[in-house]
Order: sequence, then C-alpha cells, then structure tokens
Amino acid sequence: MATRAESDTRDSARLLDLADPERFHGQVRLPDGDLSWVKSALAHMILIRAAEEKIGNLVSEGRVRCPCHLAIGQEAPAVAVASCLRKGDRVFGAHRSHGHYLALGGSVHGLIAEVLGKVTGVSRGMGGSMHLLDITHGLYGTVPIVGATIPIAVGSALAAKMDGQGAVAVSFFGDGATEEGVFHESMNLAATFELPVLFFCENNLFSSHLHIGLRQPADSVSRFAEAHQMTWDRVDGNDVIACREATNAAVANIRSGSGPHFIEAVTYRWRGHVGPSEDDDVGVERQEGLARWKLRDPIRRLADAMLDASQLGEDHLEALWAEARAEVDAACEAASKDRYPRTEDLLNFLYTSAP
Amino acid sequence: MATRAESDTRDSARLLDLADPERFHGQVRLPDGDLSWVKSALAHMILIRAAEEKIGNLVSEGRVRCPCHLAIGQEAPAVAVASCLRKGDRVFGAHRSHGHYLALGGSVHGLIAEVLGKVTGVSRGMGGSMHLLDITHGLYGTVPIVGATIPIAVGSALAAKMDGQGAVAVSFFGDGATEEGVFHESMNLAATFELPVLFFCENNLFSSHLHIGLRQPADSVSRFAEAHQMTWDRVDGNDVIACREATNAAVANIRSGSGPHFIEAVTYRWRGHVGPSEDDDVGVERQEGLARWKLRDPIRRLADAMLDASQLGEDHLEALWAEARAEVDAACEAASKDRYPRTEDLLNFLYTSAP
Amino acid sequence: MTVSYGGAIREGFAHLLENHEEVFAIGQGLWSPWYVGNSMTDLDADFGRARVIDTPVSELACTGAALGAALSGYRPIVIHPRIDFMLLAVDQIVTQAAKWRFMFGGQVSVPLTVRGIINRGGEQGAQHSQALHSWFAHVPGLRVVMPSTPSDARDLLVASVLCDDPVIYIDDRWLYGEEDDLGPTPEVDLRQEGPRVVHEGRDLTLVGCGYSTSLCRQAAERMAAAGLDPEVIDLRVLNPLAPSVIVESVRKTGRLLAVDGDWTTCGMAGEIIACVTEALDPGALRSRPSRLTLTDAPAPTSGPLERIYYPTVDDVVHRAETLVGVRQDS
Amino acid sequence: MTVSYGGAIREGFAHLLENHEEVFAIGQGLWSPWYVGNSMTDLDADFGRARVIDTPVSELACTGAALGAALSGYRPIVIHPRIDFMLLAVDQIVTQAAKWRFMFGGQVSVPLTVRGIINRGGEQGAQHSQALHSWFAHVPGLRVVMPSTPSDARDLLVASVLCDDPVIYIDDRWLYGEEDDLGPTPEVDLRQEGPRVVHEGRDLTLVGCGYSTSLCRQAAERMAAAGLDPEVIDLRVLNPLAPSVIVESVRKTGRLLAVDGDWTTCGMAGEIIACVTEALDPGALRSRPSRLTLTDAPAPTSGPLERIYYPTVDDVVHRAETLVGVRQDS
Ligand SMILES: Cc1ncc(C[n+]2csc(CCOP(=O)(O)OP(=O)(O)O)c2C)c(N)n1
Ligand SMILES: Cc1ncc(C[n+]2csc(CCOP(=O)(O)OP(=O)(O)O)c2C)c(N)n1
Ligand SMILES: [Mg+2]
Ligand SMILES: [Mg+2]
Repeated sequence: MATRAESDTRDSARLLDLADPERFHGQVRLPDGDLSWVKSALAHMILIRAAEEKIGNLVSEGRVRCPCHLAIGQEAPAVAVASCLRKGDRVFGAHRSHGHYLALGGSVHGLIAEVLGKVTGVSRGMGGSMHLLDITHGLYGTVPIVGATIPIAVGSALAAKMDGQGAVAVSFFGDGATEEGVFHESMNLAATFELPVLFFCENNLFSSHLHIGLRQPADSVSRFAEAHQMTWDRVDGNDVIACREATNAAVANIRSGSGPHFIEAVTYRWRGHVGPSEDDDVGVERQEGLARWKLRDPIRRLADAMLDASQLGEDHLEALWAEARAEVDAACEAASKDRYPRTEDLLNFLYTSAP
Repeated sequence: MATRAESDTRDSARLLDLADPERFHGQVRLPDGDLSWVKSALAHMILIRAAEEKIGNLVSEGRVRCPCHLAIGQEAPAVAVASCLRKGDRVFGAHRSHGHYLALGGSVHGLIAEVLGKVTGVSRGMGGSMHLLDITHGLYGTVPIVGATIPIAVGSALAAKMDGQGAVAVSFFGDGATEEGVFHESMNLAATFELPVLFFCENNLFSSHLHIGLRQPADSVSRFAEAHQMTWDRVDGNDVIACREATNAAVANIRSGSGPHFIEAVTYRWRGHVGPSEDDDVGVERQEGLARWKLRDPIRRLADAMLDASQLGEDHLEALWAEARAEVDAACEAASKDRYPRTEDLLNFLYTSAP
Repeated sequence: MTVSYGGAIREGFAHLLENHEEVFAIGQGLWSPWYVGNSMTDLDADFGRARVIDTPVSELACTGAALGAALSGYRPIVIHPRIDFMLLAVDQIVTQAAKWRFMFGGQVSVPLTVRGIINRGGEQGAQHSQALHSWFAHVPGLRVVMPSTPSDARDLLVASVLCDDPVIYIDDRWLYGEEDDLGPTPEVDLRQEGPRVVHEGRDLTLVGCGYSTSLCRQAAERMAAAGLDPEVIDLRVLNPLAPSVIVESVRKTGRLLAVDGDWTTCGMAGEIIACVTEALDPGALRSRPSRLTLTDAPAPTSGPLERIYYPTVDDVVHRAETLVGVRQDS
Repeated sequence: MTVSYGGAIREGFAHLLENHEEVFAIGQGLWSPWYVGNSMTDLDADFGRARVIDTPVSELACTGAALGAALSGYRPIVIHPRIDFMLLAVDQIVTQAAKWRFMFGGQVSVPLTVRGIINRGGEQGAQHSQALHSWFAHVPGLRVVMPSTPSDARDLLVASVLCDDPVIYIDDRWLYGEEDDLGPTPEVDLRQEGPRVVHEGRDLTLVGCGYSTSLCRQAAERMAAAGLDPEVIDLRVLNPLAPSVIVESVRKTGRLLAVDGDWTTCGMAGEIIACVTEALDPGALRSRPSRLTLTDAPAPTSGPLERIYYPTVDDVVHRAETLVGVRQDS
C-alpha cells in the first residue's frame, strides 16, 4: 500500500525506523484528488491540540482537578479513524481519549465542562477526563482501567454482527494495554468469532514512565495480530493521511464481513503521562527523545505539505489556530458558568430506579 | 533437529499432520547409543498408565470421589521432561497432573492415598487429585484453576535466577490455558526479564468438551511463542524420545542463561475431560477421532520399536505391565488402610500458627 | 408441572430466548452435555449456537464482551460454571459493569446478567467451592440475586435478565434436585423483589439465602416437630438489601439466627445482624443475635473433613435451640 | 526523628531490603519518581533494580510471579499502586496465595506481601477510588493489615513481610502527610498484633481502620473539647479479626460507632457491629450500634459531589453525638 511508511518490512515485531526520533520529520504525502477532507483534518487536529493545551493550562492553574492524560502530539489517529466511520459504528477509548471524543464530533464545551465537573459535561459531570461517553457521536465509552474497554468493544462488535447492519466497533488502546491479559483474550475472541472490530493501538512507546523496551521483548505490537491470526497494518501515527488510508481500507474489509483487523500507529506524547508537564524526569529515552519527537509533529507536517502544495496560505493557517483557540476559549468561558450536578443527584445514577 | 516430527515446517500456527489422527501410528525412532533411559521411560509410562487406569476404576466404583482428570494417552511429555531435570528445578502443573507427579518420582501410594483423601497422601489428604505438591521430587504445585500456575512458575524462575544456581522452572499447561490472559502476561514477563523457565504446552486439541477449532483461529499455540519472542519447538507429544530430545536441548539452553523457551507437544487424551469415561458425547471431532488417536499410543509405539530392535522381549514387556499393576494394587491396598486427616486438623493448615 | 430447580433455570432461559430476541447466553460449557448440570440442556439446539454461545477459557474477556453487547442493544447472560472462575472477571463485573451507568451520568444502562454457579462438595476442594456472594453484595451498582426454590430460580432469572441494571444471579448446584409445581412464567420487576418470609413463626427468626434458606426451612420443620415455631426469611435479593422484612420479624420474635454458606468476616450473615441491631433498640432482642456460617477455611477435599466443613440442618437446629434456650450448651 | 507516613513506609522497605536478602519488591511504578508518592523514592537506586523491580502492566501475572518466588525461598512484596488495579489479581491473591498452604496440608508456607494502596479523592472518579479491604478481610488464609499511623505503617510493613503467611497490606494516600517520631525499626510478629485502643474513653467506642481511624481520633479530640469522652480503637489487623478489645470496650462504654471508608453491605463496619452484638448481651448496650461508611455509590468526580461522598470528621462527631444523645436529630 503506497501510504505505508517506508520502514514497514512486514516484520511484525520491530518498528525499525518508525521508532527512530530522527526520522519522519518531513511533510506527509498528500493524497491525489480532492483535498477537502485533508483540510478538515488539519482544522480538527488543530482544534484538538488547542483544546488539550487549554485543559493543560486549566490543570496548571488548579481550575481542573481531575487527572487529565493529554494526547498532545497524538492527534492524527483519532482524526483519521473518525473520518472513516459512519452512524452506527461504535468507538471505545481509554484514559487518553479527549482526542477520540473531539474527533468524532464531540463539542469542546462538553469536554471542558466535563473536566470541570459540570452537569453540562458530556458525562453529566460524573466522569471527568477519564470517563467520556457520547453515544450520539459514536463514542460508546472511555475508561482508565488499562485494557478494560478492549473486550467491551469486542462485545459491541458481537452485537453489531448480530444486528447484521454492517456496523463496526473500534477499540483504541495503547502499547501498555497489550501487556494486560485481557487484550489477548479479546483478540482471540474476535478472531475466533470473526467479529467486526478494528483494534487500533496507538504505540507511543511509553506506558506511564516506562519505555516499551523495559516492558516487552520487542517494540512492535503488531506481532500479536499475527499470533491471533489477524490482518494488520503498521503506520506512521503522526501522518494523518497514512492513518486514514489504512483505516479506510480496514473498515471497508471489516464491514464486508472479513473479520477483525489490527492497526498499530506509531506516535509519541509530548506531555507527561498525566497532567501538563513534560515528564522529562522519567528515564533517558524520554529526556533525549522528546525534542526530536516534536519534529514529527502531525500538525506541522500536514500544514507544511499543504502550504507547499499551495493548498493553504500562512494566513489561513494562522486563522485556523485563532479560530480553534477562540472556540476553546468560548467553550471554557461558557463551561465555567455552568452549574455543578446537584448533590441530591449523587445516588440517582446508580440504578435505573432508586432501589 | 533430527528428532523433530517431519511435519514441523516452522509454521508456528499450524499443526498440519501432527493434528491428523491417521498419522504417526508407527514406531518411534530410537536414539543411537545407550538405551537404558529408554527402558526406564517405557517402565515409567507403563506405571503411570497403570496407576491412572486404577484411579479411573476407583472413581467408577465410587471409592474415589474427588474429580480426577486422567492423562491416559499423554504419558510421554511428563516422563520425557522429568528425565531432563535435576535437583533444584521446579515443576508446576495443572488439573491433569498425576503423570507429572509420578514421572518426577512421586510414589503411587502418595497419589492414591491423596485421591482417597488420606493423610498419607502427597498433599496430606488436603488436596485430592487436582492439588498435588511434592517438593522433594521437584513438584512445586499443581492446581485446577486453568492457567494459574503459569505466572507462579515464572516467579519461581525469577527466584531461580536470583539464586544464580542454574535451576530451571517448568510450567506444564494445556492448549486451553493459552486462552487465559495470564498465560500471555506470563510469557511477556518471562521474555522481558529473560527468566529460566520452560513453557511446556501439552496440546491435546481439547479444552473440556471443545475442540481447539472452536476456541482459537489456528490449532498450533507455538505462534504465541513467536509473538512473545521466544524460541520454540513443536514435537509429537506421543513420542517420548522426541519429547526428551527437545526438552534436553531446551533445558540446557535455559540453564546456560539464554532465557525462556516454549515447547508444544501434540497429544490426545483417551478418557473424558474428567473421570474415567471416554467423553464420546462431546462433538464429532472426538467421536471420530478417539479410536484413531489410540493408534498413536505413546507406550505401544515405543514398545514396538524396542521389540523390533530386540531391546525388549514380549515376556519382558508383559512383566513390566504386571509389575506396574502389582505396584499400583499394593499402593491402593495400603492407601485404603491409611487413616483420614483428623477433623481437629481442619483449621491447622490455614495459617502458620493458629491466629 | 413438577420441575426441578435445574429444570426451572432452563425454563427461564427458554422463556427469555423465546420471547426476547435481544437475549443471548454466552459462557463456558454451553454446548456441553454436562457442564452446567441440567440447567441449560439443549438450549443450543433449540435456539441456535448464535444465541447460545460457548467460549474459549477467557472469563475476563467473555464477561467484558457481554457487557459490550449489553451497551449495544442486547440483554446478554454470561455464565460462569463456578464462582471460582468468575473471580477472573472481577474487573469487568465490579469496576466496569457496576459503574458504567453511574459514571456516565445515567446516559447508558447495563442490562447484563452475570450468572455464577456455586458448585461445591464432592471433594472438589479449595479452588472449586467458593461462594462469595457476600463480595458481590458489597458492591453498589450490582443487584445480587440468589434463588432458593425452583420457582424463584426461573422467575428471578427472567427478572434479572429483563432488568436494566447489572445483576449477579447466583444459583447453587446443591439445590438442583429441589422440585416445585410451576405455572406459566411471569415477568416480574426485579426492583420490586426482596427478602420474603417463607415460613411464619414467632420464636425466632432464621435468615438464609440460596442453599442456606433450604437448610433453614428443613430446620424449621424439624423444630416444629419439637414444639418450636421459628420464622424463616429467604433473602432472595442480597443487594440492594431491603432489610425491613427481617427487622420486623425480629421485632416480633426477639431472636435472630443468620445462616450463610459463605465465610464469616464481612459476610452476609454478619450483615444481617448489623442491619437488625442497627434498626432495633437493644431491648427488643431477647438474646444475642447469632450467625452460622461456612467454616473459616478453604474447602478441604478429604471426605471426613468435608462433612464437617459445611453447615448442616443439624447445625442450624442445634444453634437455634441454643438461642431459644431449649438447649443449654452453646 | 519525625517521619511522615509515606516516609515511614519507605523506612520499612529500606529496613527489609537492608537486613533480609530474601526480600524484594515488584510492581508497577517502582522506578518512577512519582507513582507511589514518597513511599518508595529511590529504593531502586539504593538497592538495585534487581531487587526493586518495575513491571509491565500485568497485575495478575506479576502477583502470581511474586507468589511463585515466595514459594521458592523469597519474601516478595508485590505493589499495586491502586486497589482498583489489584482487582485484576484477585485469582492469584484469593484463590491461590490464600489457599496454597491449606490445600497442600501445610507443606509450604507463603511469605508473600501484597501491598495495595487506597488512592482516592482528587476527582479521580469511580475506577480510581476503591478501598475494598472488606473483601480481603472476608477471605480465610489472608492476613489483612491497615496501618493508620506512621509507626504502624513502617512496623506493620516489616511484620507483614517477615510473616510466613500471605498478607494484604493496605495503606492510604490520604495518610501520607501524617507525622510521627520514630525510633529504630523493630521486627514484631504480626501474629501477635491486633486491634488496639488508641484513645481511652468511656462514653462510647469509635472503631476505625486506616484513614477512618484518623477521622475517629480527630473526632474524639473535637468531642473531648465538648466534654465527651469517647474511646477510639484502631483495627490494624482486619483478618484474622480478634474482636475482644472492641467487645471489652463496648462492654464498658455501652455504645458503638464503627466508621469505615468502604461500602456498607458486607463491609468492615457491619462486621464490627456483628462481632460486638454476638458477644454481648443485649442489655449491655445503652443504644443501638451504628455505622458510618462510604456513600453506597461509586466515587463521583465532580468536586461538590466528591465533597459529600467521603465521611468526614464532622460526620463522625455528628453521628457520635446523636448516639450519645447529646444531639437530638439523627
Ligand atoms: C489495570 C490498570 N493498571 C495500571 C493502570 C495505571 N496506568 C494508567 S495509564 C497507564 C499506561 C498505559 O499505557 P498505554 O496503554 O501505552 O497508554 P498511554 O498512556 O501511552 O496512552 C497505566 C499503567 C491502570 N490505569 N489500570
Ligand atoms: C479459570 C478456569 N476456567 C475454567 C475452568 C474449567 N476447566 C477445567 S480444565 C479445563 C480445560 C482446560 O483445557 P486445557 O488447558 O487444554 O487442559 P486439558 O484439560 O486438555 O489437559 C477447563 C475449561 C477452570 N478450571 N479454571
Ligand atoms: Mg503508550
Ligand atoms: Mg487441552
């Protein structure tokens, strides 16, 4: 496939140059033909970046107290995958899912209100950053127990298969989650029952403070797809075009009944495991790598390509940022004024009716 | 390796002709040179078979009440592996571990007393068939929660590595256990920490009533060794010589510090999942396969080879059976007369001293 | 029609699969002729293997998958042939299913039933004997159901599956032989169900759940023959617990014996004592409340030990008589 | 020397690693500067990464591996930075570690310590807040320890690790700021430790464990100022539970309030009430026993809800005063 990173040798165990922070700093390759999606992807990634930067600031200022795992630097997979889905599809995320929510069309206001604990939040203020749900836009749930949504996504795929309407389930998770046994159990279930689920691993090389080299004997998790007899792709996770092309093809196959598929998108987070700091206190790989990895910025690489191809002007790009920031500021302003859940409601969500 | 079954194409996902019940009915290939071990292996397999047949009868007669998972037909791996170990090594089994215990040198009396619930049993009458422990002979524990001893074996390997004395841990488990997430977590730990553990899977194609084809997308579990970056072998599990040669090489490597290794031995159980019946009520594969699989009898195939090579006479073979049956009967006789644990002792084993 | 407890469970499944297309069953052993006793025999043949799904040995993922289907328009029942195996699925039950509705502000409901079977005795030993209903009763967000009769076994299964909250339905293989005359299958609202007086009396209150209710009933009959008149309460729904029936009974009898097949500390029997003593003035009690529970040890295998390990009808009668003062030794 | 609760835990680890070569620590976050607060800072640097082992995200296998090492001559401590994560390891804790000694007839012992950290508040929400010590206290074969002071945090950690039985050691991040003057580290026998009166009094008995003991102490001080004189008991060892200290205290005070940071049903507070009412004649109580527990719901995130979700010193004082009759409303 033309869009696959040059490094992809079909060695399912090694990331090779995709793991090299000196590589893939240049522009992404634009697709032929209509670029309208590319433009909206750029705008969307910028919006996500702006929203997460804002949330980071709110945390620093002490205005947001719930733990926030920012995906700054990882905007591409969310935007790419969301663009390949349709109504009826169901997406599950984990602790680092602001981007998944926004990419699917969730409102910035719903997110900021949620992290502020307001009743207008996407989870009615009951979940905070780590528990987001927005069924209308296909986000069926994100939770912070590592690996927990993977079997849930598989079960949602089982439901989709029973429905027979061609819907697809997507499970987003990180490289760390592949160390939880439930990941393997879920892969086996999906493969055995031939379920319509896309396993999408954002391999950012870290689980909390630990580099994958300290946690696994090889750095690419695509080897698990092979073990569970699943087709797979590995992509540059900071190339939104490559992510989209791989996902589009995968989703089409899954929809047509060919069973599960696995995509590994190699990326890197710029901020700490949790909160706005950069976590440069957690080991050599990260101290040395972060600055280089920032050169693989998915937003800048796409913007440069579009500027170069005269699909975008510098002023237009600045306007995109300004608009995004304005939207985020307005959402924050509004959310700040929203009310908190009523304390009388604490027990109201427990059971379908008071016991 | 000369001893590897001809079918082994290094395709880690497919058993190919090793799964074909029409194949491997003939004699096993005897090693060159001294055959004294082969003779003792034959005697040991016969003893295990005789002991398990006896236990099956005791169950039928209602004299044994605890659930007994018989390994009749699967005697080869236990005998082969035990022959490659030395003092200090530690073996962990599961629910179908009578053979592992006997192969390591455990007494028939200790086993029969245990399944009868006598205080002279190997677990003091507190465990029954499914919970055997005999540290003196290197059996560190067998339990019936599927997959549960796999991480325990890995931890014992961690201890062995810390000890620095070259001891090896062996984890016996079945194909069904590879569906438990903890199997994968354990494989990853062992590979990441380079622990001296041999993962030994007896793939008998069934987990309870279900054929592996209904539980996994491929019939060979060696693919998981590849995924976890482990060296592996696949052997005819009904060829005790092949099992021993693969294990000997593996154990030597592990001892020398080369990290974990995985062996898949393909075999078949003749009796039901639990108890003495043949379970021919559980699906076509088993109904059709059982009679054919019995032609792959590990005992007969070895005996035939030895008869053919004039290493054994018919009368000698019959004597082996007679001795084994006599030993088993005597053990049973003795165990029947042993006493039960005292009811006052029910709480004595709970904590190191009464609370 | 006379139906056994096991047969009644099967009737419940058949009713659900027949009348509710969004119901399906998933778990280990569902295509086996013997795995879950007679409680699901031939359901796969009758309703198809697409709706009666046997699985790999993966308790955690199978439970999570059932939860995922419950969030996507279905009413799955996930079956664990033993509570011991179900413990591998604790995360999906306790940290996921019990909490999803709450932590998403009530925007989703979780019509998931997790069936765990208590399967003990027969010298199976420590890892094939646990009950642990007290654990699940401890967790807000779960409804916990334990039927002690064939009719409850059927009707509470139906109610559990039709309930929009996650339900832990626990049946006990020791009850499979009990028989009842059953009429047509009703669809009751689980939220209206709770503890029930199953035998009226006035000398003391015996409380049980599942198999221990059966012990209490038998003990009550035995005691009646000896001129004593105990009241027996079957808990039926352990969480959320509605203790008022028990409190009112003890207010009347002045004596309480809670019987449970789970361990003592932080167990269901202690909970009953706590509920009652919190609710009644000390003067309302004619004697100290008492609990009779499983021996506080893992299950042994050896026959003679196993026979003293589990509470029996004798034990209940003995303890009850001591409480009432008919018997002097304690 | 004045040491914080977190620092005291670190002292316990340092003592163990220094003096007992068979001790090692394994778990997530052990090489992180912030994962487990200040309770293990730089242990990896001081004692080497071969004995202070950080791990993949595999709770079940890591716990099983620690058990395996415990069976092979070592005294491992496996660390779970949150109880919520530790639930993935329930099989290895409850069905394996707690039972191996028993089911092999006492031929092996299991010197394994499982450290679970209660880490709640801070709007972390439903899946990052659970305590569940009541669950582990329910399981025969486990010893369950909850220190409420820096000196217990250190000394009971040492005692847990040197004990030949499996121990669940639960510390609470909300206590990490507490300070004590600590002398040299003693090595005490855990089997001799149990509940302890930490504040003498005669008007009523307050019982807590871990952080809830701290609430009780503060409440006692506050009430003393108002002329009331409660006795405070710190459970310290929840299982096996030795309730006699509590029973004797209530015999004296006639009143009991059990305070717990875990849920109500089948929880530790109810267990205390059951133990006491089983042991005392009803007439020994001057009022109904009472329990103050966590709100029976998952933890919310939103600040205003979180503030009413956890029991506070005010709540303890209020409930205690009601019990004693100083306050009329209930
Ligand atoms: C079961 C469980 N164990 C541990 C944690 C603590 N934890 C939270 S996020 C995380 C890292 C997961 O890494 P990965 O899956 O790669 O996601 P990333 O943070 O890189 O996006 C860990 C270990 C948890 N939340 N749940
Ligand atoms: C956690 C758990 N789940 C389910 C079971 C029930 N069970 C007992 S043995 C077994 C089959 C395991 O198959 P395999 O590992 O291949 O071993 P085999 O019986 O073939 O020797 C099952 C499912 C169990 N004991 N433990
Ligand atoms: Mg990661
Ligand atoms: Mg098998």
